[in-house]
Amino acid sequence: MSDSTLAVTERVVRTIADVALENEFYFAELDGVVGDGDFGLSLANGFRKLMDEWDTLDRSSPGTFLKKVSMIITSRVGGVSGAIWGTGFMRAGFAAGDKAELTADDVIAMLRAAEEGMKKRGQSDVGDKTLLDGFIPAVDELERVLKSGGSTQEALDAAAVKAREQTEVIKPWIAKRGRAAYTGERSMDTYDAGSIAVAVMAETIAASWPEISNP
Amino acid sequence: MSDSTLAVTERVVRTIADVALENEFYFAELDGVVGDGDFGLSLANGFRKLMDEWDTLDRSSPGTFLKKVSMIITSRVGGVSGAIWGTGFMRAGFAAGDKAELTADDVIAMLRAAEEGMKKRGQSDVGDKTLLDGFIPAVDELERVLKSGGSTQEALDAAAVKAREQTEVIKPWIAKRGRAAYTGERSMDTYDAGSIAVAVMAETIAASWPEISNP
Amino acid sequence: MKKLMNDPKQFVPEMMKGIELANPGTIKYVPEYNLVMRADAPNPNKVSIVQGSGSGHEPAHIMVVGKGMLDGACPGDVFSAPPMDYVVESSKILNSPKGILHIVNNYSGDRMSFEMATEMLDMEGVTVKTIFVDDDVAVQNSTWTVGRRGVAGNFFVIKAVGAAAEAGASLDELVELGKKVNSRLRSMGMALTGCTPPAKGKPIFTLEEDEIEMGVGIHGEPGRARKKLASANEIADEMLEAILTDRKPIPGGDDREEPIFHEGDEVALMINGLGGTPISELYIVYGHVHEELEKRGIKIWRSYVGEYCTSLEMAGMSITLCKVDDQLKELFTAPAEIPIRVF
Amino acid sequence: MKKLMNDPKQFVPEMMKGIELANPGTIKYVPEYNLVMRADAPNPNKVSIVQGSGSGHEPAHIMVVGKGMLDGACPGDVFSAPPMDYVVESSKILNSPKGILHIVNNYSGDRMSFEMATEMLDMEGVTVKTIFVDDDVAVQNSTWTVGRRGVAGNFFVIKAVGAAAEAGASLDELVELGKKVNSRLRSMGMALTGCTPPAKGKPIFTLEEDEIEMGVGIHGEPGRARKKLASANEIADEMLEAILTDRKPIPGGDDREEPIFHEGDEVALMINGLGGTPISELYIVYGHVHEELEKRGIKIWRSYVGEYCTSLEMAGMSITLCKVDDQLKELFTAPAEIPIRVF
Ligand SMILES: Nc1ncnc2c1ncn2[C@@H]1O[C@H](COP(=O)(O)OP(=O)(O)O)[C@@H](O)[C@H]1O
Ligand SMILES: Nc1ncnc2c1ncn2[C@@H]1O[C@H](COP(=O)(O)OP(=O)(O)O)[C@@H](O)[C@H]1O
Ligand SMILES: [Mg+2]
Ligand SMILES: [Mg+2]
Ligand SMILES: [Mg+2]
Ligand SMILES: [Mg+2]
Repeated sequence: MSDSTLAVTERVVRTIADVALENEFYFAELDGVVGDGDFGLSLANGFRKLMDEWDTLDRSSPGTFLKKVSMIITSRVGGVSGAIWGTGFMRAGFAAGDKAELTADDVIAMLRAAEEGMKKRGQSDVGDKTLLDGFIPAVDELERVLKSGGSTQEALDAAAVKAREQTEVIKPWIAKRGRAAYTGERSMDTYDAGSIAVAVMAETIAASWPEISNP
Repeated sequence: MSDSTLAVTERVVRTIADVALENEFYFAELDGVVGDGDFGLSLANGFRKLMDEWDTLDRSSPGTFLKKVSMIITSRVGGVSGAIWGTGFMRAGFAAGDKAELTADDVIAMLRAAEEGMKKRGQSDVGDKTLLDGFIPAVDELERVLKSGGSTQEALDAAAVKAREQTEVIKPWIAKRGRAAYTGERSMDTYDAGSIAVAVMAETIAASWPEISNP
Repeated sequence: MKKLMNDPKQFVPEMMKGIELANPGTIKYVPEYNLVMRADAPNPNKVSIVQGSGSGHEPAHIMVVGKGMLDGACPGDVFSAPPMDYVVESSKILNSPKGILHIVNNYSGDRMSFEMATEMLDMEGVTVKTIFVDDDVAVQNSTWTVGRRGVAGNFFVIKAVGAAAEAGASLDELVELGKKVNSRLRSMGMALTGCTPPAKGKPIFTLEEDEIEMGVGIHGEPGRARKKLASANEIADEMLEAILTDRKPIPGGDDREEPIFHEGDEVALMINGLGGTPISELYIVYGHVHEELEKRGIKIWRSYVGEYCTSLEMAGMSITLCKVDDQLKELFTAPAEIPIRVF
Repeated sequence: MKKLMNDPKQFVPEMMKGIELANPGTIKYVPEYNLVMRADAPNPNKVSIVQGSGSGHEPAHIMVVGKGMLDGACPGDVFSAPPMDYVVESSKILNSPKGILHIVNNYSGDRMSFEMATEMLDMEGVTVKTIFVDDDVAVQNSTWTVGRRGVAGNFFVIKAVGAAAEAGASLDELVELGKKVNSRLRSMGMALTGCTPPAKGKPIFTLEEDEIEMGVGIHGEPGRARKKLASANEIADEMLEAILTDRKPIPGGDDREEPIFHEGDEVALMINGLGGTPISELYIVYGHVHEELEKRGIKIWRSYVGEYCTSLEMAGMSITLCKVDDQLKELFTAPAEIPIRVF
């Protein structure tokens, strides 16, 4: 990471937000097949609010910045998505503490903290056919590549591929969490909206990493 | 009246009851055209109860007897019919006082008392397209024939003809009382169930007068 | 017809039995006369207050029996006036040396049963007087009903005379008081849907998806007009206007009284649910009516939002205004204990 | 969709405004956070009690705010959990030196909002503890929900902790008390019809004319089974059986607790209307359940018949039993003053 960590963090969050806003109706449609169709809209609402307040955010450290992001996303966005995504950002922010610069190990620790937070918040784990089934294997992959000496770009690419693969792996499953779970067997053979979102975000971050890290 | 007044009174009431019971469904059907169809059933229920208790009625005088008839008819028969018919019998009973024998003048006075009671109870009068449009003109006719020296049979025959005529006279009218009135103009050109009942009863009493007065 | 019930014929008796069981020691049910009464009535030092009318309007009136309200209610079957002998026998059971007060909603059937019962009771030496409630401004013209109808406003009459009776008022004082409350009451209702009497099994009327019945009676009788569904505010505005500009016909003449609500008046404001409308919607209406009245300089002294006089599961509501003074304020807030309660 | 409303988006705010207007001096509405609060809160000598959950369940919970009950309720939109910052800001407004108690119905969305809010509040030095209510026995299996749902029984939790807080109990004592009440509560519901959230405009589910949803959730979520309409007694029997034989899963294991109601126990019995069912039908159910319990030697200490936790205009009802002891009896009958009242 050659630019300042804060700037990179900002650009990662910005990329995630762009994906959420550009795919508002696509994600909603996916959630509508067996869920209640609110996912894309809820997510976009949260990130739209983030964009509105973007310039005023406290940027004293990457951790503080992420905590503010969390608070905006969760505010005014009821239900699962606000809580799950907000928790992810908040736990990552906590894990970063007030460090100004973050190492690869720090980033892995932040992602693991986000993972733990979302599991606890959602009372869910891998196997429940949620975004965790995309997120956790992707983080595993990221860690594996980095630990085995790969570059950040290589690690991100591997994580994105994994996230996308997972959307197909879990497609035949029965959803066990969220509104989709209410439909029981009807949720079989449908994509999970949350993990599709994770895949698109991972792919977009990987693809834009050159500009994100070195604008 | 050659038999005792009490016996004649009993047989008149009995004749009315027979008409109500025999015509239960016919009267109900008439009321069903624009009313709510309960008239025949309500009336029959009241007189059925009367028949059940017939043997136990207090017969110390014609007046007392009529008051007991009233109480039975009104008991357990809710709504207009119980009240209107019960009031008729009660007022007639009151007017008879505790006299053992009743003159023609007494009978006219009893019928007029019944008429006044029903008008007051129903907050109604001739012209409202109710049984009063049959009952009152029929009593007028009875009084006219008796006062002008006619026999009881002649008077009853004239009253019955009048009651029947009136059912046709009021047929084109708009009902102003009872449930039929709720239908407004739809009540035009339909028979009023209550005045048909009055006509059938008047006709039956006139036709059976020989047996009623002299069994 | 979808109802929580067993035998339609047992609808009213089973409900009454339920009320008795839910209120041990305070409420007694006398099945012979459809009578729900205070277990401690009659009280020889208090006028006994009895109300009839049809069933299907719950909590009116069997669930407003209790200390400070009715001594007994003896309704008929659903939407049917009580047979006269229910009224006679109930009144005899509740007879008090201070007399019996009947409160009657001005419907022909109810009137007739109570009037006949009064004559019977008079003959038997029971002292009875009657208050008629006719608060419904919807049907101004007495062609289709004999006088106006009595609807949810009867709650205020019962509350006032109930409290006064508890404080020892005489029968004549209660009649005066009841007339006073009734003269200060105006109501109007509207329906979004019909309702289905259990024994009938079919709705008594149906409305299209975009229709309402404005001025509906509490048995689903027609009101002023069948109209297009409008916003809650528009609907409430029309009803409020009818109430505020109402000029009650003077009995026996062609003349009408002047409107009774004026700037500076204080009122009790009731938004009454007809049975199928959730309380959330009632508060939406309440908020608007409150603000409209305040705009006109009429002060809301106290609110009553909920179900007071219903038509089975009919969706809809009625608005009642009662002009209060110090006497009524005191009576309306006096303690009372009835089956319908939260805690 | 036939509703008394104006703009669907203003459904909840207009209702809240109505509640404020109807309760001047006692209830305050804070539009920014959908907060309905006691006008005199926070009280520094008392723990403040806050409840969230979605709207559409009225009178739960915005209409049970008041002395002896909640200090505030900050619901989300109809059937949506409150956004976290409503909970955070409402809790800050109501913050008391004695702490804040959150009462949460165990629905995922509600849980998540309140848990996140607690973390935020912790960071800001506000002391918060939480009671989760999960009284619904219908859905035993936690596959479709994370644990059981919290439904009408929450009224008893609020009543108990509300009364204890008024008497000065500490935050920890209230948490203990709340857990105790929740452990003695069992509920089950059923629907005769669906209901229509204002913003959605279409029923969330529909039932055939001869169908019921047995074990329905308070947002119309599926219950145990879609069944044929049966008599009130049969329906009540099935629900009562489920409640009486219920063995609550022990968290984190495959084991289950023993049934909690036994011969000789005393219970509070609630028959709760879901919004569109008239109170007459609720008393028919009440009467039967009362008799069935007495047959089993379970004594009804007190009855609660009416609407406590609804699903908009859904027709149907739920049964709640709460096993009482001397402590709970005293708390349940302690005085309380809330918007939902008769007089
Ligand atoms: N309990 C949970 N834990 C983690 N992720 C969840 C959970 N419930 C739902 N999700 C994810 O969120 C997505 C749906 O979000 P959203 O539509 O906002 O929630 P809801 O299912 O309550 O409508 C799902 O596709 C799934 O990936
Ligand atoms: N107010 C009234 N006064 C006198 N007679 C009436 C009155 N209302 C109805 N009737 C008579 O009663 C008959 C209907 O009786 P019934 O069906 O029992 O009453 P309702 O009209 O209330 O259903 C009518 O045909 C009419 O003749
Ligand atoms: Mg969704
Ligand atoms: Mg009829
Ligand atoms: Mg009636
Ligand atoms: Mg909810």
